[in-house]
Amino acid sequence: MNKSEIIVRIAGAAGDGVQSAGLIMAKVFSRNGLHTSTYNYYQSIIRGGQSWYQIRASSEKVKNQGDGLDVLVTLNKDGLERHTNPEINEGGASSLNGIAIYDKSLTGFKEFKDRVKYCPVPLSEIGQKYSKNPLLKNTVALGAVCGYISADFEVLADIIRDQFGGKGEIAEQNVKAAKEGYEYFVNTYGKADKKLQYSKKRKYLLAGGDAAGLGAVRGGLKAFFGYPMTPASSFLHFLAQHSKSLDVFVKVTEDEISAINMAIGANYAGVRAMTGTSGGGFALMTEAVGMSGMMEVPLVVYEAQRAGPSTGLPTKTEQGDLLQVLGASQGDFPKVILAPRNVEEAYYMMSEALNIAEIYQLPVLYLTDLYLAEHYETVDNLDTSFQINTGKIAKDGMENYRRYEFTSDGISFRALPGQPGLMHNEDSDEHDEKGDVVSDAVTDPYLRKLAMEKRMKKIDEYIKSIPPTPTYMIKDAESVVIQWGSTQGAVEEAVDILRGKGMKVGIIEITHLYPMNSDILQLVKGKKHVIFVENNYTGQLRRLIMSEFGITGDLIVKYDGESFYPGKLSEEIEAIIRR
Amino acid sequence: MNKSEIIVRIAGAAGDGVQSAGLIMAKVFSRNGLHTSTYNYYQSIIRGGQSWYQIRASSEKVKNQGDGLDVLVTLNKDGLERHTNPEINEGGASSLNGIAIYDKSLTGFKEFKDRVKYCPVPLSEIGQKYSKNPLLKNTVALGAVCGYISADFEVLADIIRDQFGGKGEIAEQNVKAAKEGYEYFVNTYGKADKKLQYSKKRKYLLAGGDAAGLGAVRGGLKAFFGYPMTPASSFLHFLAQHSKSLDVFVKVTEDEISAINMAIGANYAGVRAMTGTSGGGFALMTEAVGMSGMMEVPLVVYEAQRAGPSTGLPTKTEQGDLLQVLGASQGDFPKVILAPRNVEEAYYMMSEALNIAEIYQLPVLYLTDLYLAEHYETVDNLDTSFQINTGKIAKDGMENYRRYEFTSDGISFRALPGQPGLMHNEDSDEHDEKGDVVSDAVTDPYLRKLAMEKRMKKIDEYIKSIPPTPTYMIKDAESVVIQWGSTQGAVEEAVDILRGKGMKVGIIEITHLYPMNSDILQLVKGKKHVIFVENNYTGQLRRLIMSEFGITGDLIVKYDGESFYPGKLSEEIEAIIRR
Amino acid sequence: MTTISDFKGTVKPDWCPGCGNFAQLTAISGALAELGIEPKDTTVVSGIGCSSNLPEYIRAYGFHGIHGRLLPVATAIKWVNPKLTVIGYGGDGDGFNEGTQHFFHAARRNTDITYIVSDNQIFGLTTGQASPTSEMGMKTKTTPDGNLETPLDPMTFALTAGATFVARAFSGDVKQLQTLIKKGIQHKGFSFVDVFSPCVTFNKTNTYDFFRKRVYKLDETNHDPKDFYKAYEKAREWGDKIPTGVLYEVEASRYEERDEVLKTPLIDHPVAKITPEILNEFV
Amino acid sequence: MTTISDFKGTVKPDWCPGCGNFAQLTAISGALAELGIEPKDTTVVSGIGCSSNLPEYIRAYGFHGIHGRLLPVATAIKWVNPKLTVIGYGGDGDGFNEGTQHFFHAARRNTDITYIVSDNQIFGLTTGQASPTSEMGMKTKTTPDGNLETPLDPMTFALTAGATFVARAFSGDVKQLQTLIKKGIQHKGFSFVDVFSPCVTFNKTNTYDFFRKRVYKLDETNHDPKDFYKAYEKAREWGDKIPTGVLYEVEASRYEERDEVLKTPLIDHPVAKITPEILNEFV
Ligand SMILES: Cc1ncc(C[n+]2csc(CCOP(=O)(O)OP(=O)(O)O)c2C)c(N)n1
Ligand SMILES: Cc1ncc(C[n+]2csc(CCOP(=O)(O)OP(=O)(O)O)c2C)c(N)n1
Ligand code: SF4
Ligand code: SF4
Ligand SMILES: [Mg+2]
Ligand SMILES: [Mg+2]
Repeated sequence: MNKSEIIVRIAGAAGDGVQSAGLIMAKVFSRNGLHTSTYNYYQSIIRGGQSWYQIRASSEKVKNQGDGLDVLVTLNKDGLERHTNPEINEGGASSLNGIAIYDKSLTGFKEFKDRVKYCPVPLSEIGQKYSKNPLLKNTVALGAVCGYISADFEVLADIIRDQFGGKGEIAEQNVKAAKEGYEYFVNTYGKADKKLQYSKKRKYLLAGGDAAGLGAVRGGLKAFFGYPMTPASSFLHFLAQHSKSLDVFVKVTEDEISAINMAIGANYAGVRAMTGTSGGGFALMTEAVGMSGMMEVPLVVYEAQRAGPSTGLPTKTEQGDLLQVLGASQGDFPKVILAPRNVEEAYYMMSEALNIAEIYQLPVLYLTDLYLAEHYETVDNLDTSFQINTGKIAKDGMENYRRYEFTSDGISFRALPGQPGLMHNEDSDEHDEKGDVVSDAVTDPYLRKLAMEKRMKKIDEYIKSIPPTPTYMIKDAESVVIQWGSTQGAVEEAVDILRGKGMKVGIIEITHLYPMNSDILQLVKGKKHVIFVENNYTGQLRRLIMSEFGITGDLIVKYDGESFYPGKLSEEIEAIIRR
Repeated sequence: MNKSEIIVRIAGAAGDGVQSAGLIMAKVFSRNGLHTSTYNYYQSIIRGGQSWYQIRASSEKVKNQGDGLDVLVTLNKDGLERHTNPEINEGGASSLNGIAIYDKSLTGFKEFKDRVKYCPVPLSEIGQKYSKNPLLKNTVALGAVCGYISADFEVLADIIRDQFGGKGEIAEQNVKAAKEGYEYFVNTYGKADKKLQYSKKRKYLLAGGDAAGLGAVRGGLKAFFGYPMTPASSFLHFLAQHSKSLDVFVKVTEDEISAINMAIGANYAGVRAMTGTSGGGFALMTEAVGMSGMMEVPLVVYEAQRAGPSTGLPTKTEQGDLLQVLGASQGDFPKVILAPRNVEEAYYMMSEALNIAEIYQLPVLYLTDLYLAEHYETVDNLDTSFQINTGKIAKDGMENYRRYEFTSDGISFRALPGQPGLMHNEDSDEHDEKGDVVSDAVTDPYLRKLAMEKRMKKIDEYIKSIPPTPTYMIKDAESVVIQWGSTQGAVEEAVDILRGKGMKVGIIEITHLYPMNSDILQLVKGKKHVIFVENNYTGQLRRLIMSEFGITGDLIVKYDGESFYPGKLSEEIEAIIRR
Repeated sequence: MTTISDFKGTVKPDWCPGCGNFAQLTAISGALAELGIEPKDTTVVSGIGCSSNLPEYIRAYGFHGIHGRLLPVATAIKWVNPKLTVIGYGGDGDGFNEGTQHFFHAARRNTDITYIVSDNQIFGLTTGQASPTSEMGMKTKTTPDGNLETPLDPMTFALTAGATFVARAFSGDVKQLQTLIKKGIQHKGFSFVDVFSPCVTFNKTNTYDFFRKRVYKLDETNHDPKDFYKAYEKAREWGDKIPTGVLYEVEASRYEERDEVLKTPLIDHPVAKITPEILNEFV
Repeated sequence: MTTISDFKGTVKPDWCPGCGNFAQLTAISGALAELGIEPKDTTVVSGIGCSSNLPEYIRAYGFHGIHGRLLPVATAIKWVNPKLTVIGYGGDGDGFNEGTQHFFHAARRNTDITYIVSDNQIFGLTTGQASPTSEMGMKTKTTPDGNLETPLDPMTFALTAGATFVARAFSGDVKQLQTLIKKGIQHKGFSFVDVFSPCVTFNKTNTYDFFRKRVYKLDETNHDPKDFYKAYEKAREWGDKIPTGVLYEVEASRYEERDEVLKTPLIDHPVAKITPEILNEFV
């Protein structure tokens, strides 16, 4: 165990309940006031295979799932062999250096006694005392872990009760099983020497998909239209589950094309509406993104990237859709691309996205990724207040109303159907100020030019509002890393490691991908090395930044479907700097 | 009339037969051995409005529709006023400085006697002598033009007969009407002083869409699947009309998504197949482009750009889809983007595209535009021979066959269904050498990495085969213009004008857009100015070249739906150079 | 009260003289006026095609979207603001090719919108290619040797999809057309009116004459529009005699009635509060 | 002759134990073997979903494409190489949501392929969301308060689209399933087999038991599969009694018979010559 932090991994097959056990474990930490971050390694399969769930917790901010592994709970033998063997490192995950908890029936596995303390527990046997449900053994294991780390048992008991809906029989069976696991472990193997700094300040624990959903409601979302696709589904599921409590209309449609067209229709009719999908579904939506741009109907699209191309690795992470999103739909029109870096930001940025879409009347593409959408992080505070800005909405009966009036900032007044005296037509064909088509009887190249300029002006206006580009330790930095999206945690931690070695490295963290704040020109100035870190093959952000500002640099990429691990990453950065 | 060249414009409303009269006029020139280039200015409307057709011909190569206007034939009054008034210049088209031919019934229009010689002809009256069909007046007018320019009447008569299917009554009525128009004009107004240099060497005259279609057949195309969309329809119509004579299966499908999936299915099954569309339809196809990339099924897509965004200006030209095509589909995978510059190249490049798709087993996106697809140009020669290269196809029963074998160039042997002993599965999920999915039971980050690298290797291999970037007058050039696609003609002519003024300007003409030949780094070296000329708003090629090579420069754009005119363009280039 | 002239737009239709779409513009405006609906409360949503230009020519809120996608847009507008009369209007290519999928699922949801198709059995705007309703054998730009597909029948399609009002009209009979559109608007649920709309420029087969010779009115027969199978049979009647009128009409629950959140007009909902209870789910 | 083991693939299915898809894998392999078709002459095309993983598990040519798009791929393969037996295989989400449009138009063309849907009335692979065939009221991840849509009926859909062979099977009865698939493959034209395929993990309503209690065999009744309306009525029978078997079967002309170029297998055509006559069109 490093510092006052701990990394626990729960391994098993799909269907073994790995994920829900992992989540309970995470809550044990977050309710004990620890900063927590999780990672779910799973496959596109419903039962079987190999999956695992890692939870890292500390009294200090934890930035990603972390290097190292202190406690392994494994629900099958394969997991025991896989995670203790230092030769297997799936996508960079560490093997165990600590204790292994598993059912005592597991035998005949290869042992690594130098690094692993084997702690078999009669998980099934204890579980079966309380219920026939084989999943009870997971609860026993969780109890065992809590015993080992000296966590207050009542915290675990409460979480279990919340999970199983109150004080019913099932909940109590689980609580008892957990208790027995707790005691068995302490009595048999004792507690860990190092103590975690628990506190009473319970923290929020949520996944990026939840955070974005909550942020959307905070931003005034009234209708969501979607079609399930991993890893965008966590967002859809959050909203569907909270449809009534958060007063959001949620509709799963026949396909993504219907979803985006409905979202556009709903925005046109006057409520904040959006859609969400992953890369493949977004490809289908692109035509309508252009319609939103041309007709100036506000629209937010949640695009959660997974490892591509095509169906690719449906449950694996990547940042490979930037170019797709940038090039979405034919022709030139204004669009905004935002990318949150962490769970907290996923929340705030989504509310902002809805404002931007309405203020500038354009499509906002909110680009996240599987790692961010699905992993859990603790957040200290969630500010629920928010100033909704619907932009320019026409007053009833407004005189000489022109929907697409050529204004100095390019933004015109929207009128909503039902408003008296403002009837007009909105058109995906090129149109003049009134909305009348300029290409039907007689094309007017002159008007067409003005109409293009009117729309593009909005981007100039929007650019003024982009906040300064976030940085990390950049002040005295001699070299700088550029990152975007969910790699933030790993990159910052890698830089922490390098700083620990006395290397002056800083980070530029791009959140507003397009258009981008030109302040990065200043930020890179004079740096010895500019190093891009991306979870894709070609370095898509590097391409974009090069095309925008002529800035380029070294590239560190990872395209095996896994996110970065800080230790390995720090070595790669160091190698470039020392090269 | 400038040099030995002539520019004729025929104007009228949609439904007036402007286009077919224009095409006959163009054939008069091409069959008289003149270089010819046409331009069709029309709207997304079936009847009414204002359209016109311009034909430029010369004994020297004509590079675009040209500045200037020598002969105006107008079928209505609006046309007469519009094209003689120097204050009206639609998208840069010149007003008349020459003779105007129109029905003598037209009166009460504003006159511009200093530049226009008004030549009313009893077009309708003559026409009605031969038939009640009002379109006969067009033929009379064509006769009149031929009289004016001293064209051999028999050439016109032959074209009319070809048009109206032989020697039937209708054809003869038209021939007679034309003859009377011819004689009326010569007798009333005399012939033009300046003579064109006619010859007996008839030239081919074809549009970019025809040329691409013919080039596809030459390249072994066996099946085309599409859904109509301007301006991709000329390609579809060509193939549909020649389905039997050229032995190509042509199917119009329920939508673009079906079309591209059928094309992929047909290629998979072993014949050369492709699809075609414009920007909006391509947006719908993007998901399947990624599938072609992932499954390594060869595919060619013909993408004919029109003015966007969204429905935009359906009958107007633009080069606004480059970023869409570049970003098509999620994730990183190899794709090739080609863009022909002129009708002749449209032909040869299409055959090449089909070879590239099969050799490298990837999607090839053939990016053309409305101007190129729809305008006619003369071509001296069409080489019909072509070496089809189907790339690596497995032999029946090949031992230890692995569809996605990790080879040094990334290319593996394809096996076609029906081949004995080579059964395998092709998958849009990530897969190993055999084609087995790597993400179902246990993801293998290591294999995933190899699979990505295998596919991307093909691009390194392909890059070796890209021909040197074409240039124009670059040897001694101090400044260089960079262009792509159908602007070639206007840009070259603009440079000719500047050269005429002693300015040392050259051109880099990009045909292989992605990946691009890095020789342009050498080509721009030491140039005082690098000027990008593009038919779009944001300078999409400039962005791409900046991101590839860090080369940027000034930008001249046109986004009013019209193509460039050489005179105006030369002034813009000059202004930048002299700045 | 409103009159037909209230719906007269400022842009002159650019359709070919004689095009069947004119009758539909008149009939839609007339039906709305007859029902006393105001232009401000009317939204006409279209796709892309000659017919789909209609929202430009009518004084109302207009949404001229992209090819084949009018039904999702129209459905969502209705869900957001049920006070609006929402009319979807497009071509046969738009609705029965590119938009087939949306048509089926929109009808299934029985949302209270009216979908009118200008069924000219051809692609008009793209200058005359076969559409899914083109007759077998018809020569077009894409089928120079004759269309090889059996035509799709919009009536049986709508019936099977679950549309609760299914009618067929003819642009040559504006009076009946207007009545049918009016009934469609009045109908509570998904109403579909397929209109034989001669394309005088590109479809030389299905002309005004062609239909005049063949159509007969169902309401002049003893047709029972509540009988699903009778409607289905009538729909398949094609040849010398082609029935027009309401083939089918029933009352059924609408999607918007079933959803809790839609119980009151969404447009009137205030911004939701994120309460401490909600936040508490995340500790 | 081939045996079922000739079709056994090397990859072990990753379906949940008890999943209805296993029966279909067996039945497809069995039907092909019974017909003496060789693996090399078989192409199985699928979309995305649990069910769509099937081509990985069968020894044949497999094309595991993208969600909802298997029918265009399968159709084109057949057009190119009619010597192949082409089977389309996918889920209810794949075929009746994302792919509705293709299903309709593919059936209409009556191309000689066999389309089998593993109809588990749920999205399996994406972990349990409502599908278009989910029952009204069913609670799923996307419908926590119960599904609000009336389920789509694949049988009437196929009938209306023009499919010439329409059958319903149940994974709980492999023998009948295999017979129906075999008949589908033998049928000349577009054959459709919808298979009740319990999703043991996410669909707790439509279980093996649910169907066992309800299904009965049409061929044990006096059902006449040539009678369109009888088929339609049978298709709508849902409740305590649900019919399985061949609902409808007729002979009709196939698209590939109508097209001149397809008269001989496209894969055997030589590269076309661009003759001087063709070039002459352009002078
Ligand atoms: C995605 C897309 N595909 C194709 C087109 C081209 N397109 C425009 S209108 C049209 C069809 C017109 O036919 P129909 O819908 O029957 O309308 P009509 O013109 O006959 O009224 C097509 C294919 C388009 N605009 N968008
Ligand atoms: C374009 C696209 N949208 C969504 C998805 C996500 N997705 C994968 S499978 C599936 C549905 C699975 O349901 P079904 O087709 O019924 O198959 P089952 O798993 O039940 O066999 C969805 C929505 C996708 N892969 N591609
Ligand atoms: S082309 Fe046909 S449908 Fe279009 S406006 Fe003309 S007549 Fe009407
Ligand atoms: S989730 Fe359902 S459909 Fe998918 S494999 Fe499991 S039982 Fe079968
Ligand atoms: Mg039509
Ligand atoms: Mg399913």
